[in-house]
Parts: sequence; structure tokens; C-alpha cells
Amino acid sequence: MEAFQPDPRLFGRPADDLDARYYRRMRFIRRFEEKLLQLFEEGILAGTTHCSIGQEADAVAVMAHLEPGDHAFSNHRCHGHYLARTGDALGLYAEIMGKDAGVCRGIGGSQHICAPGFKSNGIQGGIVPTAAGIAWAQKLSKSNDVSVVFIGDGTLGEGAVYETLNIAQLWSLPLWIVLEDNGWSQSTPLAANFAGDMRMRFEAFGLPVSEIESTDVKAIDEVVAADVARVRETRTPHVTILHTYRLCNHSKSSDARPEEEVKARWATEPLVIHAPRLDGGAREAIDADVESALDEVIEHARALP
Amino acid sequence: MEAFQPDPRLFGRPADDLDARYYRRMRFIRRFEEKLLQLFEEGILAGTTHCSIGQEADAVAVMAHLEPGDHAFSNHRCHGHYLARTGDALGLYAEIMGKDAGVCRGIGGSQHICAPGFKSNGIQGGIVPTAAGIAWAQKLSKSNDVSVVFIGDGTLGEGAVYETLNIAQLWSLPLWIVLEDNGWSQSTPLAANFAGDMRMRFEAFGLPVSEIESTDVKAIDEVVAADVARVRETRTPHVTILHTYRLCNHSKSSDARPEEEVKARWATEPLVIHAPRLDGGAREAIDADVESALDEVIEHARALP
Amino acid sequence: MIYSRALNEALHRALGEDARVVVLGEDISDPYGGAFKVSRGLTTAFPDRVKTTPVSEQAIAGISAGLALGGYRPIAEVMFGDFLSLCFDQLLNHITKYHAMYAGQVTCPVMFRAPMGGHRGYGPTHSQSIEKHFLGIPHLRVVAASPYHEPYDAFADFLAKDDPVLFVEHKLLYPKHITAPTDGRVGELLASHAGSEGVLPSVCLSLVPREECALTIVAYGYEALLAASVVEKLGMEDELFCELVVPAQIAPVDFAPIDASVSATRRLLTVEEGTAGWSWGDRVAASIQRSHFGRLAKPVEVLASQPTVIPGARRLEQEMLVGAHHIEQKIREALS
Amino acid sequence: MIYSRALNEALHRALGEDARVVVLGEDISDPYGGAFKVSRGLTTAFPDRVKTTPVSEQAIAGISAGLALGGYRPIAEVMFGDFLSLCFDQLLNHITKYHAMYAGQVTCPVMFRAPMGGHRGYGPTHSQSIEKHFLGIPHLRVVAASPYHEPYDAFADFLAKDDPVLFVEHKLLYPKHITAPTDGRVGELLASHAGSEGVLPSVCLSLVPREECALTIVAYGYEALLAASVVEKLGMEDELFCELVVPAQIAPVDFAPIDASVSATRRLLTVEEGTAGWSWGDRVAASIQRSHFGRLAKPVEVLASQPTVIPGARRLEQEMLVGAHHIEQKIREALS
Ligand SMILES: Cc1ncc(C[n+]2csc(CCOP(=O)(O)OP(=O)(O)O)c2C)c(N)n1
Ligand SMILES: Cc1ncc(C[n+]2csc(CCOP(=O)(O)OP(=O)(O)O)c2C)c(N)n1
Ligand SMILES: [Mg+2]
Ligand SMILES: [Mg+2]
Repeated sequence: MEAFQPDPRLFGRPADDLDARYYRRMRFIRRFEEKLLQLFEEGILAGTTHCSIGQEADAVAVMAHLEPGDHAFSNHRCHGHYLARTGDALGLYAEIMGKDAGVCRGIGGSQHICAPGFKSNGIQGGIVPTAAGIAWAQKLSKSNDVSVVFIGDGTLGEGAVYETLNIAQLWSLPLWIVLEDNGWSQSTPLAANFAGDMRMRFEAFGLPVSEIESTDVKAIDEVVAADVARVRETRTPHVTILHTYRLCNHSKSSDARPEEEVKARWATEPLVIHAPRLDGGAREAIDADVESALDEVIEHARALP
Repeated sequence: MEAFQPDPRLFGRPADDLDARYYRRMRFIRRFEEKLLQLFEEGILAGTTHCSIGQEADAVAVMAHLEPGDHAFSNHRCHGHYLARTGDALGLYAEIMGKDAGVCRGIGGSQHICAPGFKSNGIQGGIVPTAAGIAWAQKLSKSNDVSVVFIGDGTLGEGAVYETLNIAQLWSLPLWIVLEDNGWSQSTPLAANFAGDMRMRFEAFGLPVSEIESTDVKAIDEVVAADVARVRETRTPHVTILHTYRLCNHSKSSDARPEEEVKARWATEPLVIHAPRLDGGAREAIDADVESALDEVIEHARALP
Repeated sequence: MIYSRALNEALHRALGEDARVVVLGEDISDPYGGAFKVSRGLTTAFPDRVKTTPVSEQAIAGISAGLALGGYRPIAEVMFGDFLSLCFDQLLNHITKYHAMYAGQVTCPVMFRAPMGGHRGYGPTHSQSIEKHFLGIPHLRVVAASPYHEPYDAFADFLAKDDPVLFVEHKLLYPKHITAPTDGRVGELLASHAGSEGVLPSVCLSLVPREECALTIVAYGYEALLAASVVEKLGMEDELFCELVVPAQIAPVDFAPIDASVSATRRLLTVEEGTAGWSWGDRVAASIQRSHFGRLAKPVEVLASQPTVIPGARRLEQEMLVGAHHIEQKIREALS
Repeated sequence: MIYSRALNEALHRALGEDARVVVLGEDISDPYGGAFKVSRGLTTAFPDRVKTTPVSEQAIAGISAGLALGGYRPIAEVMFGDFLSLCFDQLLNHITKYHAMYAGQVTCPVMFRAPMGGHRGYGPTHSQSIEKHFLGIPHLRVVAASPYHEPYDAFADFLAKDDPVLFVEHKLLYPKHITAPTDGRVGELLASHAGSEGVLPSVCLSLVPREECALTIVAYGYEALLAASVVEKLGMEDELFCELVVPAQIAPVDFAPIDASVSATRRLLTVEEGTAGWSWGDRVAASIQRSHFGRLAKPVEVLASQPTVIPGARRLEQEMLVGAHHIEQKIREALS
């Protein structure tokens, strides 16, 4: 992984304590995406985009435990994962704005992002075998790197996922699957998409599963820290199911979820849960950091050719 | 289903007792395929073919419980299924010989067979969603027909299977999946193809599973009778796992399985298990029936244009 | 009426008039009604025969096959045409094979509706026109939505015949008004229908009678709309007269209307949004160079998009995908 | 040496010489060594880098993609080319996209080996030549095994470049001896190499020097062998002289050797086993009618198989697939 140096105002400093760092990073992702949606409103951006508002804790906790040689695979809802992995706000804003300075020179756009140790694609489930392939490459190279792939609950509909589960287990690949179950697939609730038992979907292939229903970054952190360590040491696959919730629309346009349901979840979103662990002053300082850093980045990005 | 009238020498008569009928049908399938392989040896036939020697009990027991409106889907190893469903030896011989009188006029050949209420295709797993689609059609038409699809253990590698399991359960389709686990997929033993737990592969999607390890047609009959009745009544899917063994090669050419392993299984093949239930005279009479009927059919088929 | 609305009404009508019709696809339930809202109201009006599916394109295709074999007429919505790649095996090795492979014992009339096309900044996997890879699948009919054809006619054609159909809908047509020929005109352009018996008719558009046109253009889908605007402009401003032939069915190609036009103009340009190389126009060119050998004033020209990924950035996308300016340039070259 | 043996040796050599090479596919473990025995000995010699896979074509393709992104050079054996349909999404929306979509940050050099073709009575789903649907996928190179090209060269080409490759192997070549040109000849035929820099060379075959040939034929794979036999026969028996151009790389087409030959003969016939309609030859015809406009004595003719399913019965299969008699008839027509 190239040594991209993220802005400490967005990503934190080595000296920061964990609570502050996690708060800062979640705040960074949250505000990045809120500002992004605003840019769409202003008509600055074309296409569509999938924000992860409400799911920031997953990205931050998971990525905190990756090493430079590890490889993370994401999907359509990749901003949080990308930012938590790289800290590269400018690259992503510029990308979505279609600028040449974008991380994929504007070619990839919102869903198709690549950086050293990070890749996303817009075809649900299709990148899961790719992640397994990188895991095999890691194993062949006798490194102790791992490959992690994020999927959503809806993506459990895709056959490619099951083909991969079988092989990952059969061949003992250091593949870590992080399932973000936010209860919805675009406009479709889990119950209309999913039969059976989520945990068993993996256990049936022999994969060990951890599971947590939480938006608390520290609770998630504890689970994923153990899980990634397990994959790294044993060189075998593991699945982590994170039951969470998406607060924003599926993409730019409305996804017709019940308003009440969404509203209730704002009470337990990751920042609300985690913020009280910081004292007010520290929090405000971080908020101000993030705000000014992002505004600078946006200004910079907008001025780019 | 059209009223094709099978030869009673091959398929039995209404007055026959169950033991005799099952013996006759298994013997019919066995000798049909043995003679088929001989025809290949003689250079009469082109292409390749997949025989089911050793698995006849599955086909006979399952098909005995189907009604004319039911629909059976099979795969590359379809002769036994087809013959047990229709009794049509001439149509299948002629088909594999490439004659115009073949059940698909010689176009389908060994793997691609169709008759009213029966279909097979040579793409592993791809016909499973089709079977679910027919099940949905049956449900929409408010009939009490069922759709049954045979798959092998190796076919559990295909993603399309899992996509279908989910939907069949989610939509309560009268789909009956019969998994013939013969321990091998072409040249690959189960252990090199399969991770996890076979039963759980289905239970993870909420599908109820029955399971039997047997080549005894009566033991299998008992299981499948209950299973198909359940699907027919509840209009919900069900899975039956039949652990069995294939005694012949995968296809025409050798599949490199250990000789000793195959040899040992000849001691428990379906005819060996079932034959003692008939007295010697009855058995010999049936054997003679089958022999003469098949020889006539082959002579007829060979003479066809 | 705008295209997506007409399409929605056509689906309502097909479901209402023909009890064999079943509609399935991802996220099509009300109130959402599908990613492009084309399926709005269907689950409410026909709850038994319209079903939202899990994210399982192979199964959507395969289940549709089973429905069709079982006597129904499934119309499957593929959320983005790009995902048809996951239906490819079902289309190639199952759906289009059953009828012929089983010696005519069954039919498998499945229709896939697939929103295709770019110009919206959706990026590499949500902007493609991948129909070219499905052209030439034996026994598959491919029909393209067009600004000059009522969508219901495509459904009626599907329901009247017994073959599988891929219906390609360019996303940019959804908000556009349908302007089927009326009184021999579409706006400023003379308009007529032409084509072989039993095939959905092509629409022929030109500013002046065919005999005065110096170039035939064939284009389908959204590119037909772009081509029409260029035809009109070049005729009005520069007295460069072309006839535009807009087929509904793009595979197999109905050559009759193209032949007739080229016989008069002796020049042909094909236009499509898919990437160049084994594209729709290559087949047209291969055929016309043969049937009009020695009678063409110029070689057949094939205009297609650049053979690379479709960039997310609009400025890059505009360079890469065939746009009106590319069409204009090609026409000018052909007439120079 | 027969083709399958040479292919097997080429795989051994590639694995031995290049530690990046990984081989995977269904039933390739020893002693079986793959459905066509091409992979025999590989799991024994290179147990870490050669793996038999479950029956999971999507995953085979996707895992290969990951290996390639991770610096390896996967060569995936697809048991029958017909099953490539299940790899279509991985090829179209993943493998061939990564490099361009990620603005050159990565490469994804995967090679698929796919046994294609009929004439063996394997029936509708095990006899196809479905490469035509993969031609024109941007950034995919398609190479065809040929009786006149050493298979190792295709691997070397793959290993030297950074793109994904589909390597199409006609099953009927497996038992045939490779007859690469030696001393300017292949049997009775004059033989030479031609082609653009950096592209696997085409082989040109003719009984007499090009200048005396009245027709150019381009054919690949097993059809090249059939075409060569007809070229030889018609030349010997009837003094009808043709030049046969046999490309190794069929997409993108290297037009240089075809252009050169057609410039002399002024007539072109393309021959392939895939079904007609948006086939390989359509692209060649579309291009040549343009680049040789006004200089051709006859239109370009495209010979491909009938657009329907491939019957199991040999007698029906022979009518449907392009055979030597079809080629002979077409040549006679072209030269009449
Ligand atoms: C192969 C494929 N099918 C369908 C889609 C359209 N699509 C994009 S996101 C999405 C829902 C995914 O739901 P989930 O996996 O739960 O992820 P979430 O959006 O909730 O993060 C769908 C259906 C797609 N991108 N790719
Ligand atoms: C999609 C697909 N992949 C691979 C094959 C080749 N193939 C034919 S049979 C077979 C093994 C199937 O094993 P299993 O499902 O256990 O059935 P069995 O042969 O044991 O009856 C394979 C790999 C195929 N026909 N279709
Ligand atoms: Mg979700
Ligand atoms: Mg098996």
C-alpha cells in the first residue's frame, strides 16, 4: 500500500486515544457523505451514489484492524469503507465529481473505486470470488495478509457468494466476509428477500460465524478485532455478521421505506452512541476539524480541472 | 402427460405386487444401460453418455409417486429417471442412436431429453430454477401437482442452486429437490468438492430435509413417499438426500476412481438388495421379460431410419 | 405520453388482458415499483402474478424459463441491462434451446426487459448497452424500445408468438415522449412504416422523399432519437438529406426496409450505442455489402462507441459514447 | 506431436518457468487430468499452484480474477466451452473492466482455456463454439488454437502481456498433429507467417504463390484444418487456387495479413464453426468491405453454421455445422 498521508483532522493522530479516533473517523465519513448529498442537490454531480449513513461504525472498526498488505473489497456502498481504509477524501470527492485527480481519474465514479489494498465494483456479489482469489494469492505468497470483503444482506441472493463460501472453506483461504445486514436491499425488506437463517447460510459451508447487532463502534470493534486476528493466524475463512441500519436512502432517490422506521433508528446511530464517550470540548474540536478539513477538500476538488 | 403405454414386460402390470414391480423396473433400467454401453462398444453410438448403474432404486422409487401432472427435471444422468418416469425404452434408445423416432428426434441426444412431464439438460444446476418456475406455474394454476428436480452432490457447487433454494422457500413453491449423493462428481470425490454439512446447505434456507443412506428401493420408497406427499399437500418445498453410489464410469470413459472402492459397492447395489424379496422363479421370469423386451426394442431401434 | 409511463401502462394492459402474463424482477413491489418506476402499481393490481425477487439474476431467468414451459408468459425486469450477463447461461443454454433441442415439444416464451445505455454518469457497470453479446443467440429475438414505437406493440408481438425475447430499453428514453408517426409525419420529418410480414415494422424518417436522400442511416433506441435530430438539422441547415430507418426488432435483422432505402440512397451508415467490434452494425454491414455489391457509392460505415469501459465522469462518457456530434461528423464524411 | 499433448507440455512448461502461473479447473487432478486430459500431471508436479475446483464456473472465473489482481497468472480450464456462459459476468463486468475502470492501477491477466466445437455428437450443450459472444468484449483478447500454431506461443503471449485472454480450443484438434510451417511449407502447401508487430502471427497457406490465388479464405481452429484440406484438393484437382489465412488471435482481428492477401486475390471468404449472425466473419466482412471498397471482385462471403441448436445425432450435426463440403461449395461459388 502506497504511503498516502491522510489529513490528521479527518483521520486522527497516532497519539489520539481510541474513542477520539473512532469518533473522528465516523464523523469524517458521516460529514463526507452528507456534504456529498448536498453537492448532488446543488447539481454539481451526475449519476447516482449510495451513502452509508448509519453504518459508519462497521467501516471504521473493520478497517482499523487491517494491515497495509491486507486487501479490502467493497460494493456499491463503498465510500465509508474507502475512507476508513485510506482517509483519502480528496481522491473520492474528485472521483465522484469526475475529475482527473479522482482516485480512478473519474472513470470509476462512485461505485468503482480502487486504491492500493482496496477495490469496489457495482455488481452485487461478483467481487466475492475475486476476494477469495486474492486470499489464495496471499496464501500462495505465504504472507500473513488477509482479504476482507463487505457484502449486504440483499447480496445473499447471489449464487456467486455460495460458490465462493464452499471454495474458501475447502481450500482454507484467509478470506474474511463482513456481512452488513441493514435489513433492506434497495427497497426490499429482508423478509421479502431472505428465507431461513442468516448464520446457517455460512455455517452450512463450515465457516465460523460471529454476529453482533449493534451500532456501537466499540462493541463492533471487539468482535472484529478477534475475527480478523483469527483469519490472520489460522489462514482460514471467517464470517462476521453486523446487524445494522442504513439511515439515508438506498441511492440518491427515495427507496420508499417507512418513515417511522427510519426515524426511530436515528436514536441509535453510531455517532449518537459513541459521542457521549468524549467530553463536549473534544467532540466539538473534532467536529470543527472535520468540517474545516472537508470544506477545504471540497473547495480544492471543485477547483480541479 | 400423453398416454404412452409402456411394455408391461419392462414396466409391469397393475396386478403386480410392489416388490415385483420395483424389481422389474430397476432391472429394466440396469439392462437398458448395460446394453447401451455395449452398443457404444460396438461403435453403434456417437458422443458420450452417463449411466446410472447402481442408482436405479432412486429413480424407481421417486417416479413411482409422481402423478401425470407432475413435472420431473433431470440432468446428464437422466436415463434411469426418464425410463422410470415414462417406460419408453424405444424413444430413448432411438434418441441416443440419433434416429428420427427418438423422443427428441435425435436432436437432444443422451443428456437433453423431453417428454410430457419430464425434462433434462446438460448444464449442471441450471435446470433447478426452471424446476422452481414450473412449481410456481403449478401453484398459480392451483393444481396439486409438484415439480421434482434431481441433482447430484457435485452440482451443489453451482450458485444457481442456492439462488433457487432461497426463492423456493420464500415463495412456498411445491418444489421437491432430490439430491443423489453418490460421493463423486465426475472424477472428484465429495471431500475435494464440498465443505460443510450437506443437510445444512438446505436447512440454512429453511427447507426441510429428509435423508437416507441406502440402495434399498423399499427403504427409499418409504422416505420419498412421505416427502412427495408433504410437498403435494403443503405446497412448500422439500429436499430429499439419497446417499447412494454409482457403479459405472462417470461417462463413457474411465473416471479414475479406486477400483477397490467400486468393487465393494457391487455387494450392496439395488438389485442385489432387492432381488431376494422375490422367489427365484419370479425373478427369472422378470429377467427374461426384460431381456427379450429390450432386445426387441434394440432391434427395432437399430432398424429405424 | 412519456416512454416509461407508456411502458407501465402496457404492462398493466398485458397483465389485464392475458392471464398468462407474469411479471418478476428486483425491487418491483409497490410503492417503489422498480428502479426506473416502470413496474409501478403492478404488485398492487396483480398481486398473484407480479413478484419482487431477491437479488438473483440467474434464478430470475431460470424461474422465468420454468413459468414459460408451464404455459405462462413471464416478463422479467432486469434492473440494469448490465446484469443480463448473469442471465447469459440461462438465455444461451436453456431458454433459447428448449424448443429446438426438444424437437418442438415445448416453447419457452420468456421476455426480458433490460434498461440499457449511458449518458447518465452511472459508471462502468450501470451504463452499458450489452445487447450486442446477445444478438445472434439462435432463436432469440431482440427488440429495442424506440421513440417511434408504442411499447405495447412489443408485448403484443411477444404474446402472439412463442419465442423468447430480449427487450432493450435505453434509459434515456424513459422520460421522453413517444412520437409514433401520425399522418405520415413525426414532427418535421416524413414518416412511414416498412418491414416484412410478421415482423414489428421499422419506421422510416426523412425530411424529403427517399429518392432525394443521399444516405440511409439505421439506428435503434436512443441513438435513433439522436440520429433523427441530426437528420433534421443537416437537412434544414445544409440541405444534406438522409433517410433514417429505425427498427424495433434488431435481431434477427429485418433487412427489407434497409434494402429498400439503400437501393435509393446507395449509402449506409449504422449507428448504435454499444461498443465497436462485433456490434449490431457489423452484421448489417456484412449483409448489405453483399446484397448491394457493386451498387454502393460508398462502403457501409458502422458507428459505435469506443471499445472500452464507460467512464463515470460525464465529460469522459461524452467522448466515449456515440453522441449527436459523432453522428453528424459521420454523416458529413459519408456525404463528402 | 498431437495438440493435446503439446498443450499439456506447454502448461507444464509455463508452470515450470513462471512461478506466477496457477492452473485451476474442474476435475483436473491426477490421475484424471481433466475431461480432455490436457491437465494431466499438473497437480502432481505443481501441487500448490494447480487445483481442481468444485463445479462452480462463476467462482472459477472470479477467483482467477483475484489471483491475477494479486500478481499471479491464472490459467482456468473451463471443462466445456459451453459453460463459459456462466463466466460471462465475471468476464464482462469484472475481469476485462478492472484495468481500465481503475484507471490503469491494476491489471487482471486471466487466461481461460475453453474446449469448443462439435462434430462429436455431444449434443446441444457440449458442442458449441460460443466464442462469438465474447468477441468484442472491450479489452479481451481471444486466441484460437490452430493446427499450425504451437500452443506454448499462446501462453508466452499471455505471460508477456497484461490482458485477459480467452483461448479457444476446438476439441477435434486435440488428437491432431500440429503442423507448424517448416521450411516454408505445411505438407504440400506453401506456408508463411504474417502479421502485425506484437500480435501472434497468422499462418498463410496456399498451393501456389499468392499472386496466382483468386480467393482469400480466413478460418481459425478446426475449420482452418478443413479449409486447408479443401484448398489443397481444389488446387490439385481443379486448379482453383486460394490462399488460406489462419489467425491465432481472432479478437481483436489483426487485419494486416488479411488485407495483404485480399489485395492480391480481390475475393474473401470467412469460415468458422460458430453459428451465423453476429459471428466472427461478420466483423471481418464489415471491415474489409470498407478498406477494400471498390477493389473487390466479389462481395465478402461469411460461412458459419446454421443458427440453431447443435443436434446430438451425427447425421443432423453434419448438416448443421460447417464441414469441408460446405467450404468447398462456397469456394466454388466464389470462384464461379
Ligand atoms: C448483480 C446485481 N444485481 C442487482 C444490483 C442492483 N442493486 C444495487 S444495490 C442493491 C441492493 C443491495 O442490497 P444489500 O446487499 O443489502 O446492500 P445495501 O444496499 O443494503 O448496502 C441492488 C439490488 C446490482 N448492483 N448488481
Ligand atoms: C455447468 C456445468 N459444469 C460442468 C459440467 C460437467 N459435468 C458434467 S457431470 C459433472 C459432475 C456432476 O456430478 P454430480 O452432480 O455429483 O452428479 P453425478 O455425475 O455424480 O450424477 C460435471 C462436472 C456440466 N455439465 N455443467
Ligand atoms: Mg442491505
Ligand atoms: Mg455425484
